[in-house]
Amino acid sequence: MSDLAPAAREEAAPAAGGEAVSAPAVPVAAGPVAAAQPGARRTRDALHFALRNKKVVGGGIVVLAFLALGLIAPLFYDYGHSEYVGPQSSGPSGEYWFGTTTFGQDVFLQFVHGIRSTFLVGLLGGGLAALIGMTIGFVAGYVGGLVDEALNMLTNIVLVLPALAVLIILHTYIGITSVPSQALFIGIFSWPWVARAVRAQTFSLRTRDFVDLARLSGMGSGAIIRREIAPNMSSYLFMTFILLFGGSVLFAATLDFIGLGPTGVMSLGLMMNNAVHWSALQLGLWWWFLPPGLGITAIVGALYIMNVGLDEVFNPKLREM
Amino acid sequence: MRRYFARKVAIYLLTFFVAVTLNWLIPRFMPGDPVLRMLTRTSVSNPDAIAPMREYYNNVFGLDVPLWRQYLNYWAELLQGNMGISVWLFPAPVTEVILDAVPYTLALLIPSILLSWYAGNKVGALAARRKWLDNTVLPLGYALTATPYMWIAIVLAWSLAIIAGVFPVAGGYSFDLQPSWSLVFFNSLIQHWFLPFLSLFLVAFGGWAIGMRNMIIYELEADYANYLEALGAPRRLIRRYAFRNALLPQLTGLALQLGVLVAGALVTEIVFGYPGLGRLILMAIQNQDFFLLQGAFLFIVIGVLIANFVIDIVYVLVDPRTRTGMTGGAA
Amino acid sequence: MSLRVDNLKVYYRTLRGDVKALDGATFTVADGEIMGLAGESGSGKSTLSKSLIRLDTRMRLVEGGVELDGKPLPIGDQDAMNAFRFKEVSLIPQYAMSALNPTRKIGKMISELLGARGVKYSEIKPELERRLDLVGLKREVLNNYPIELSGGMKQRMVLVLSTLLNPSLLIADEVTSALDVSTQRAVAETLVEFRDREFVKSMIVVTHDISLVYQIADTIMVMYAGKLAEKAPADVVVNAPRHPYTQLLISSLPEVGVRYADRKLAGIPGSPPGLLNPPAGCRFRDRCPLAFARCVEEPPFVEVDKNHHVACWKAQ
Amino acid sequence: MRTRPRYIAALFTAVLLATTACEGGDSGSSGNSSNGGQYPRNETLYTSGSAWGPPTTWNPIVPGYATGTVGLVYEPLFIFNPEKLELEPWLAEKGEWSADNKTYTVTLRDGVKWSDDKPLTADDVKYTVELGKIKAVPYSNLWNWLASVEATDQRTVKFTFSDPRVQEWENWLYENAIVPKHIWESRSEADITTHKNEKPVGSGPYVYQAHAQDRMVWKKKDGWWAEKALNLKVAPTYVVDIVNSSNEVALGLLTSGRLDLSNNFLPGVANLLKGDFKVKTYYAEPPYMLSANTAMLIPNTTKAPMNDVAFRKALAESIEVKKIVEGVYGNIVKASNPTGLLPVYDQYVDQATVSSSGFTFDTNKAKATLAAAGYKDTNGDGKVEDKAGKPISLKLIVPSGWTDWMEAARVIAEGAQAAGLNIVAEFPDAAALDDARTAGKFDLLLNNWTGVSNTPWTYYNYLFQMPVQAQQFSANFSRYQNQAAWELVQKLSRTPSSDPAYKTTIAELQKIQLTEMPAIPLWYNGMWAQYTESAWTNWPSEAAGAPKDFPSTWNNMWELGSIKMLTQLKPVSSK
Repeated sequence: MSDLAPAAREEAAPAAGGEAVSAPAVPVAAGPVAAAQPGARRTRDALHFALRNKKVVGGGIVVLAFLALGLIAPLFYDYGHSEYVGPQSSGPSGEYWFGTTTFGQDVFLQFVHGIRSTFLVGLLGGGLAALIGMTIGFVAGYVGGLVDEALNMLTNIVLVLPALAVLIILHTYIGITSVPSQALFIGIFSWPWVARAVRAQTFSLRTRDFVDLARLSGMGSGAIIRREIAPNMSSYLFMTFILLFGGSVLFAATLDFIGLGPTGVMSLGLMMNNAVHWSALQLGLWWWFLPPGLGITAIVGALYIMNVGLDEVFNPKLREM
Repeated sequence: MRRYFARKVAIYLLTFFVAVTLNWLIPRFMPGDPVLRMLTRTSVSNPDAIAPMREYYNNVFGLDVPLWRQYLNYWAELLQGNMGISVWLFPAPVTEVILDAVPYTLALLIPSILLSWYAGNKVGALAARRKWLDNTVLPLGYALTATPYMWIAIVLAWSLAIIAGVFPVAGGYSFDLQPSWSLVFFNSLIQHWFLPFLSLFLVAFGGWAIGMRNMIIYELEADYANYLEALGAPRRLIRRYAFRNALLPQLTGLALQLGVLVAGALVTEIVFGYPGLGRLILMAIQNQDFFLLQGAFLFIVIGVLIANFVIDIVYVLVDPRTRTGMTGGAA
Repeated sequence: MSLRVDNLKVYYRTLRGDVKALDGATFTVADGEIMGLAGESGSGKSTLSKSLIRLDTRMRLVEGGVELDGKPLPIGDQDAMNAFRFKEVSLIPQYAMSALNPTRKIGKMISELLGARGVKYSEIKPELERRLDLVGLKREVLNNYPIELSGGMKQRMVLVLSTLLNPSLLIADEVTSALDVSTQRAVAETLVEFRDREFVKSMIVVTHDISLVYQIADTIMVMYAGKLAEKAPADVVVNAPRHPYTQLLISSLPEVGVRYADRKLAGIPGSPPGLLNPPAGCRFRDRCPLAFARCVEEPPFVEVDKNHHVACWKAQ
Repeated sequence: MRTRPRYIAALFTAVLLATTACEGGDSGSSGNSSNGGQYPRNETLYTSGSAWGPPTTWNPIVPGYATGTVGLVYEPLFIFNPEKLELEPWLAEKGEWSADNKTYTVTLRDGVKWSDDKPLTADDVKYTVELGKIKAVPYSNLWNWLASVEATDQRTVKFTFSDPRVQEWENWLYENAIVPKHIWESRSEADITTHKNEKPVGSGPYVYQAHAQDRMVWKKKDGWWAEKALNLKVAPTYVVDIVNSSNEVALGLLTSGRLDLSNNFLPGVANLLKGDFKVKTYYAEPPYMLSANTAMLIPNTTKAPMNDVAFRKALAESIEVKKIVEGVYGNIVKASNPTGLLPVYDQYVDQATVSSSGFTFDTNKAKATLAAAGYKDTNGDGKVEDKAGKPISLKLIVPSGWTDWMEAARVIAEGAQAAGLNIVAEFPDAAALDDARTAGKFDLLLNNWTGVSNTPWTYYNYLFQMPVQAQQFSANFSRYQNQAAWELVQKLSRTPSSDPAYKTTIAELQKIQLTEMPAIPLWYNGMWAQYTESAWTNWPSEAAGAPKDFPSTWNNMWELGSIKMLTQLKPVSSK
């Protein structure tokens, strides 16, 4: 569930044709327009446009609102999300905003706890995938040669393996019982497209003057990647992380839904799993299964829309569209 | 071009090799013992029976030879299409169990992948052209692609099958039918197929639509588009070119999305009680049926590899750059 | 008079306000004239060349007018302008390497483009083939995809295509910057030849390479900070420039023929003023060794000699 | 490139057209159209709740066979009547013990035939019993105490015992089906347990009709022996058993009238009964279901502190079973008697012992019991430490996906926590749990492998079986060792029900169970059964005059009388 369509674009050409194909190249950040401006002004500019971009602001507000809800709301409850506190199977009411489960658990409380897990798995899973993907992409793209070949092979293999199937297998053997470990496994299998895209980007940046200059001045490869190449792709990397975040969230929801989620913690996928298993559909307990899906859709959708907005911010050509 | 394909095939073969090895490796070094499973299943209460039965099942599952032999046997059997015997559905061969389920999964996957790709690209291209369409398709597309597959399945099952009663709630075809080449049976198949298909289609459609919309916008900023505009070419021609060029990354995207779509199909099947691979995998997990799980895993890997290869071929057919770039000659 | 530009002002819209990238240009290009257009980046030369054929979405025509062959060119109106493009005004873009649709065979693309412009491909094909011969391209390239052509081939292909309908004005934007020296020369010569054969009436060659301009251009116009600085016959500009900026520009080159490649002029201290709120008066005065009190007034772009226009108080 | 999209578009339209055409048409399948291949609704019984995987084997010897293989196709010599607690002759006409209980003679009914028209004879019975000499056959331990079997004539089989375990034998008699020698004898020893046995040839009322991934279809055969011998006729021409994809899907099928009998655990069914869904259960009110087996909390007594009876007692007192019954199950189960004996054995429960030694939920009492036994909270974390002052941390495992048990486990853990016992619920995969249970690598788990049978002996055998081995496959998962109790269990096995010692032995075992608590009985799992009357009526029910057979299609329920349910059903007359 990682890379949704928006990502396919950045990925584009290297996937099929290798370098020989002139790509509908990675559109962001490294473009001449952005590069011509000094760093501080670029950042200021980006911020300026970001705050005026409806997509970025709207998406950001939705995401932050959910984050705040997940962080704050559980603090107001003196009972746990699994406790039987109310009447069984009752619809939304003033006391139980999202109604109660068939056992009398508070759906709203489960929902806000689920949002916590959602953000956690998104941050950790997306973060890890970004880290792996970028590291491999940078190294492959900068070092080149045999290292590139080997990493490319690795990337291609992981890319073709269907991640869910692999995770199911791994789960069955190892057992994944906490959100961080779930995020870890998701991260391990979501990075390949990032690695490819970053590699292609690095490839093109590697021959730029400022990188040559840094190399001549005796800077090490690691430092060059960190100080010269990465900052020039920072906006792109940030957007990549957003996509990975959304992908991780969806992936985790899928795992939770088929019962491979963490135990003892509430997640939105688990809520759906519970609702389905306890016949909420047949018994008409819509308040049990609609909120978690809506929550995921809202968070991930808002992130994706933010991503398009950021794309417009970082890529001035698109602003007028 | 030959080099291109040779490279691709090499990667696929290597992936296959890794997948098979991984698949073979993991259960053998992880806790869990299929023999014990069978002994538990048959509820042996006679202590004397345990040792001989253990030996017997070890033999049935091919676990009574050294590891390296097991590995070679695994390959040998696999190449003959034999993936061992299911523990959960003992004594049914894994291949047989899987082959019974695969048609259903493919019937969901292939149409939903192709149609969502086609329709998504068309609509996405249209959206890039018209502001009002863009303003509706874009949010809808993002909402759809951000929707978890099972949730859309849940909503469809709840609203259309349970509340409205327009569609059946479970099964591959009506339970009062025997398979036959009749219209009634065909209708029943389609009815049971439609909702799972629709949920897969919708989510994927959203992704392709916004993907195409964004791609086109980038393509319209490409040099060739600028040049054509400077030469006064009408927008229509430029858009046509942009669409076609935008299709290529979308095609690559298709290869990338296969795994995700397969995952979507699995959870969708579970929601709709559709008798495909998804349910089989779920049961295999719950019953720790390693052999069945391995079989299903390999099957998915092979399926994805084949699909990738097909996409590679199509890519070469539609993108002259890969074709001519490799042969180096004019057509 | 082929091209007449009158007090043309084209600004870029930005968040902080208008960037006055082209702030009042008045000049003419005669029939048969190849005019070289030089200047640092940000001098307004690209803005000028772009606005003559297609304003991009951020550019705004503020005032001024353009006449081509006596007819007004509606450069502020994208749709009206379309009728003139290709047929009257044409462009060889800087990005000639990637100007051709990568997924169409070249001939097919040309035929589709012509078809869309109401020209029959079959009728023009013989002429197209002749011109391909002329630039040394095999006719088979029409059956090729752009990727099958080398950089130089693509450059020539674009040259042929852009001039196919015998436009009155051709804008060649940095046509040689991506080519090696020998190819550069060939392209430059082809430009002259096309003019000589009257495939195009007049030409504006935007370039960084003064030596190239010097070789092929009849006149050279130098821009600085959104204003015209000097326009004169090529040898006059190189050998006897009047504007201090042009003088510094020429003298800072070790010898003619070395590219200055869009770098800041090492020999001139300071940098050009921002064009968001440019100071009144001569825009070069902060860096000008000859600056004096009057320079706070804006110097007009006047003819100081025959065909020699300069915007500098000292030159008058 | 130009033609491909058009082709896809055409395909797309075709599919859309087809689907919309279907939407407009007959959405259900309950219509009375007589199209080829359609099972007539009023002759077909739709069931579910038994099969969880595609039908893949019809071999009655090894568990895992398709629903109804034993019961509808293969039949035992006797069936058990749980209402009267006695065996009823089935394939056998009668069975008699010799005076010294050393031999048992079975007389077969006359005229019983296999579905291939060959007669069922004493040889078939002898053959079936002797299959037990193969170690891989689940009932091979029969031969530990059975000496020989001989067919004295066509219809008579004589069993001679080395150790006459009366109760265990009677259990065998109804739990195992007779297979046709003439078909099975050609199979190798390995084949006996691995053969799929497609198109099974049996003596029962149904034969194989068809199967698919998600269903098993049986068709009534002509001339079932019981029609003449017992005047019993199975009503449905077809039995379609739907493979469960999940309980909630079964619920959907049930409420939409596509299912007649669901033996699924349907959460929330209590609501459905109140609502207008035309769903019926055995009882009209709580617990709605008959009790099928006892859900027990199994402590691993080889580990501390579970090896301490005081600890087990406190644990039992900490569990609020009522909360499980009401909260988790919505009252469709009953709290268990402290003895764990199922309601059918009520007559054997020694009420005096129960009231003196039974346990009840009382958190404070649990705390007191712990304190008295030396479990104190020494580090002040609110949870007691063991006697040595080390923190206790225990895991209660139930299979992932068993949603009701998962909830129940949470409730149990909650109760224990409240009493100061640090117990958390965990949900490994079902099979991983099996492994843990078999190998004794667990702290606490839930198990319910003791259900209705001909005798409480099965229950006590389950609790006390010895010797305890490294791997326990079917009984004594607590690994509780009590030689005295085990001897009583063996004694019980040898005691005929008519013997007064039968009841007193059971009472003695109850006492040991209540004082020693090798396992903690919690609630009676229901014999989940929900039926609709849209096509069939006269379902089993508590109502006067209604059939009392077990309304279940679970494997091994057929021989507890469910097969008779099929003979009682009445089709709703078609208009």
